[in-house]
Amino acid sequence: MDLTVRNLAVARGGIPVLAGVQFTVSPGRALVLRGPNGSGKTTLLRTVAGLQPPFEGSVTGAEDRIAYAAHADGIKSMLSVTENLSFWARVFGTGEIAPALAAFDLDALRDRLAGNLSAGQKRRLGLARLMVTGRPVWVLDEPTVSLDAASVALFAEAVRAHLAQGGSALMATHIDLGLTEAEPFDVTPFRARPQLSHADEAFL
Amino acid sequence: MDLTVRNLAVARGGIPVLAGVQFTVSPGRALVLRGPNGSGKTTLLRTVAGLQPPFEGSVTGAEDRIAYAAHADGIKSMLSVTENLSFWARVFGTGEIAPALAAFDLDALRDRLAGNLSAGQKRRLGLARLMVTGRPVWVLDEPTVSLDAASVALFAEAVRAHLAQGGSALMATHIDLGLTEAEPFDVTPFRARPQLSHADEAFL
Amino acid sequence: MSFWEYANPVKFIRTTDRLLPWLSVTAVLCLAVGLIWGFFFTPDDFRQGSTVKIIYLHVPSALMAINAWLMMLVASIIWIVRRHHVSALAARAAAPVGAMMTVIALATGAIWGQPMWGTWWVWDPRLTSFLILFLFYLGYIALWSAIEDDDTAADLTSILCLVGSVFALLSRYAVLFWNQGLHQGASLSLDKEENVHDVFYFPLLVSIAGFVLLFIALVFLRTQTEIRARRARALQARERLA
Amino acid sequence: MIALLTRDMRLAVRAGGGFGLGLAFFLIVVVMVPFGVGPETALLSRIAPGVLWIGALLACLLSLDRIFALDWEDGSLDLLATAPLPMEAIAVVKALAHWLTSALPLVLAAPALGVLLNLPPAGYLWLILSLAVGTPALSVIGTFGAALTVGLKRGGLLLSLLVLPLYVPTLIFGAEVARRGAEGLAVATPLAMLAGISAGAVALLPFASAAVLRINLR
Amino acid sequence: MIALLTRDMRLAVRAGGGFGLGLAFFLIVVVMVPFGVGPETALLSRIAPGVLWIGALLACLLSLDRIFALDWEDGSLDLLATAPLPMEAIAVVKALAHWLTSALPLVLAAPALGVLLNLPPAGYLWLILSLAVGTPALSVIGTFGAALTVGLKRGGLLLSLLVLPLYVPTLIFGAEVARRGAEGLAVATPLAMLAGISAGAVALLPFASAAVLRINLR
Amino acid sequence: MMPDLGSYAQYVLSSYAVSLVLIVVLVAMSMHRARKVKAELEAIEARVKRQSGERATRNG
Ligand code: HEM
Ligand SMILES: Nc1ncnc2c1ncn2[C@@H]1O[C@H](COP(=O)(O)OP(=O)(O)OP(=O)(O)O)[C@@H](O)[C@H]1O
Ligand SMILES: Nc1ncnc2c1ncn2[C@@H]1O[C@H](COP(=O)(O)OP(=O)(O)OP(=O)(O)O)[C@@H](O)[C@H]1O
Ligand SMILES: [Mg+2]
Ligand SMILES: [Mg+2]
Repeated sequence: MDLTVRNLAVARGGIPVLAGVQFTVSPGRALVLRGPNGSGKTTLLRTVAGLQPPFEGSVTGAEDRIAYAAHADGIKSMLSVTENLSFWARVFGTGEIAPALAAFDLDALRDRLAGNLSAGQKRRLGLARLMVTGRPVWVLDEPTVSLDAASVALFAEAVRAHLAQGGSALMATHIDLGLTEAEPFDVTPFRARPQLSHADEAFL
Repeated sequence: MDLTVRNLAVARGGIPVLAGVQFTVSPGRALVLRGPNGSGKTTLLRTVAGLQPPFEGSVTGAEDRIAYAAHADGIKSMLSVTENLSFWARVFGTGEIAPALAAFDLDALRDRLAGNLSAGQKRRLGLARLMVTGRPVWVLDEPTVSLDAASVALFAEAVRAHLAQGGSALMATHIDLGLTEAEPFDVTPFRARPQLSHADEAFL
Repeated sequence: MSFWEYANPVKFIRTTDRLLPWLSVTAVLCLAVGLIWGFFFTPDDFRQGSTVKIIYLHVPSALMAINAWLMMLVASIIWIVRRHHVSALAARAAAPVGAMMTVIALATGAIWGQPMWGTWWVWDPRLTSFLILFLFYLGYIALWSAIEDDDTAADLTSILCLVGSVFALLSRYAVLFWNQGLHQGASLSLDKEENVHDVFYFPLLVSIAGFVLLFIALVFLRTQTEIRARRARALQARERLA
Repeated sequence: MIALLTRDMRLAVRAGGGFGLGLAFFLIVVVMVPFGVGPETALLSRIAPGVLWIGALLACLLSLDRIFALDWEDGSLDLLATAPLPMEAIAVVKALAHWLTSALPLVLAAPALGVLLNLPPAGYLWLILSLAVGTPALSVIGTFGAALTVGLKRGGLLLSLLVLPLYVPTLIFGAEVARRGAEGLAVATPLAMLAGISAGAVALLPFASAAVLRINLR
Repeated sequence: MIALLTRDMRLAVRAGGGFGLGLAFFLIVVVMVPFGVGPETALLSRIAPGVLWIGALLACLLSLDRIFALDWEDGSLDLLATAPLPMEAIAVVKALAHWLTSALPLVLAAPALGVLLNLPPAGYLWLILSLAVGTPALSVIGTFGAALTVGLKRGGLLLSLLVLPLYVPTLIFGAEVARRGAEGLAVATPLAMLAGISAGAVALLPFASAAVLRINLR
Repeated sequence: MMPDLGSYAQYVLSSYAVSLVLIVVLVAMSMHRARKVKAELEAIEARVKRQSGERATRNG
């Protein structure tokens, strides 16, 4: 099933930042959003993930199929790495955390409290969470922040494996991920024309 | 005055992560720490900034000369961009925030509440803070996280100007900053051999 | 033409702009007549002496304190069901007015209590319920002012208003159970045998009318202000975007 | 749902916010009362049921802000919202976790503190019973308040302001049961009312909490 | 230093944690007491000074955790530590900001709440005076506690635990002044003690807070 | 003119004073804010109109 975004406008603080966005992400494909700071990538991803309502247009094929990872990765510093992961595995009803630990080279850190990880290790844990959700569509906001080159490669490998299994991915990033198969999608042309929210327009 | 680190060992959670680190950063020079995730860069920078005591060795030329910027950049989301900046300007006893705003292209965002900035805009504000401190040594932990290419260039420009004025900089990063004049410094060879803290050794 | 047209902010401002002068003049007139009549030209009560004159402030403000909350409740429901911005803003505008009415009722009651019951305050059910009502007003206003986004604030406060009304009702019964008090029953109801004497009754009615009109005028004015503030924000936002 | 419950309980214990602290706060409030009002035994034993109820209520209140705020700050709440759990379930589990970690220990400890305040012997049973029946209401009402203020930076004090008026009926009937129990009077009516309020709140408020959470997350 | 003070006051007002909320909490605690202990005027007026003091103390307590926690979470505290401000100055300014935003409004509002509890007329002056003299101690002690628990995730409850025992002497003498004042007895001795505690705490505790902060930051 | 309020004068007068002061304060605050916001809005509206006019001439 495709993730399809049709004529989507997204707003932050009631003001549209992107409009007329159209794309489709089919199983096995990845789309990389690009655009300068403040262009609205985070807002777009949150809308696609269903965390905020679209300003206009529609998102189909997202319902209950999305695993979302943002700047804040929901890691509890007082739980160990395995406890963090298996919590999400249980919430999403999938059992296995071992492959995720292996894929992000976290085995050595299994029993470390998440609060004692370095920035990059924490991020790896956040990404490992994606694998235990069992969801087909990964929606990622700057996934490789703080990662060193080796970890970026691990991440690219994980995305590739996910795509090979028929999953798909939609991510925003400023740096090169080394994912050759991903199509870039520049959001800059979709900057919304100055427009107010419908609520505000009632007051004009 | 040089920032000199002699035979420094730094510890996190009581366990040394780096040992025998030696370097000097002279006015007008920049040093870029490199090393894989978890190698101890953040710990080293915190020690140099005086936020934690060295495990061994010494840091000289740091006292009251350092402006530190970390992952968390101390931005109050309920204050506007100018309010945030001028607070730090007043704390450090320097008056002018206009050059800092200009250098990081924040003029258009002056009156926006910091909580309403995008990730990259927030980071730019965090970096602009460095310029209002008036401190000669910048100690930066992954300064360009979330920044787009244009902002990375602004940052490089700011560092260059700082160096040209006789300042110096010490930073940790995983990505290329486009700062040709910076010397790289790989911390990997300095991984500490397994060792207990002195306090623990008293119990052996 | 339906009633809901007034849910259009522009229409609302235009209509209320026309009504406001009349409303405020009659409000002031009624208040002046009611209070002056009550203060200067009514006899003393044989039991309460001259303190009975407090009734012209106390009862109307107490009535309005409750009615303001009811109005906010209705406005909140309208917002939840039909999402008319004016009703949300009207609820917001009414809250401080209602809170002020509550304070007046409490203050005049407390002052009245001193000569009548020999104390400023007793934990009588009526008084206590009013204090609780005041707390609800405070919470409602605090929540409004704590949230930045207008629509989110409207949504949250209307749910708070709904839940709060249920709990306010519960508190009323709880308080009645907890303590049967000293306070006067509702003697204004027309069917009751024991009614306030006519000399007190008519100025009281005029004064009540004055308070009602004052409340409406204030709510109109404040709603207008909220609408304008919102419109100013919208224009500024559009300007920034341009 | 069980996963969420276990995680919350585990976090409460690890982060040092669990069983112990609410209890300790309760203890301290109760201990402060004699310092404040003076040490006469008769006076203390008269106000004992009320003080114990108020203390329990405040201890509950103080732990409310951690119900959602921590999950909000680190982004877990966003992630939970995209997880295959209905928002209502989240609200219920959170309230339950709060009750188990914060309220239940208070119920169990109340008799011990009753001794400190010279609670009359007849009062113990009714005190425990009224707390046991009343605290679930405190937890769900508190969860509603926490959901309302999630996302507001340090909504702690605002939270108290919103929640305390909602606590009034529970407190009145609860303290009334405890007081009448201590004085040996009939307690059936207030106990029935208390149970009714508790049942109603537990049945209905999670929906309100879920609605409010959805609004706050968007 | 003035910059820090203005910023903290501004944040307190903006983040909705300012003057109003502590006050509202105080009001609510005072209102809850009669619901707990019953409505008899004589009883209430006897416990009034104590209740008012405990209420003010709790309202102070509840706003303590914002003294350092917010600055810690967003990294400002690290940055302040590297700024050209002695840690002692930071501790003093933080305590002062807390007193201005949280404690002072309580002092001013206390008489109004005294009315609700039928505080005897003779008591008002002494109540205000004792609060005015005592609350600075509460603020600096609280700042010390906040410095101790900074960096502990949601140290709120732990903070209360640490601070409350330290508040006991202030509470005892403060409530004693208010109680004796209300009963028309001599208040000189406890008032002098209270003033002594306050002066001592204000003079010495900032150094302790600064030391503790330095340890917590490393 | 002044009615004889007897021994209760202070209570009656003070309750009238308190209420009237509260009402006047509320009304004054409402009107003040209404004026301020109205003036602000008018300034903004004028500016917006001017700007859109300018834009029209520039483009046209
Ligand atoms: C702070 C204290 C008080 C509060 C909050 C309060 C509240 C109220 C309320 C809400 C009403 C309207 C009742 C209704 O019409 O349904 C009312 C009416 C009235 N109150 Fe008070 N009251 C207070 C103190 C007093 C005192 C001390 C007196 C005098 C002894 C008093 C005398 C009356 C009278 C005569 C009425 C009119 C009753 C009627 O005819 O409906 N109140 N009060
Ligand atoms: N209340 C507001 N009013 C006006 N504009 C706002 C408001 N809140 C956010 N914005 C703007 O909305 C835009 C969208 O931000 P968003 O976080 O989606 O950008 P982004 O593409 O993710 O940027 P980055 O690469 O820096 O993360 C930003 O330009 C931001 O400044
Ligand atoms: N309590 C602890 N016990 C053992 N090791 C710890 C403890 N706390 C942290 N560490 C380890 O100390 C190391 C130093 O972490 P630090 O944050 O300095 O790394 P870094 O170089 O900044 O990494 P990154 O590039 O990911 O930010 C990490 O490997 C971390 O796992
Ligand atoms: Mg972003
Ligand atoms: Mg690091």
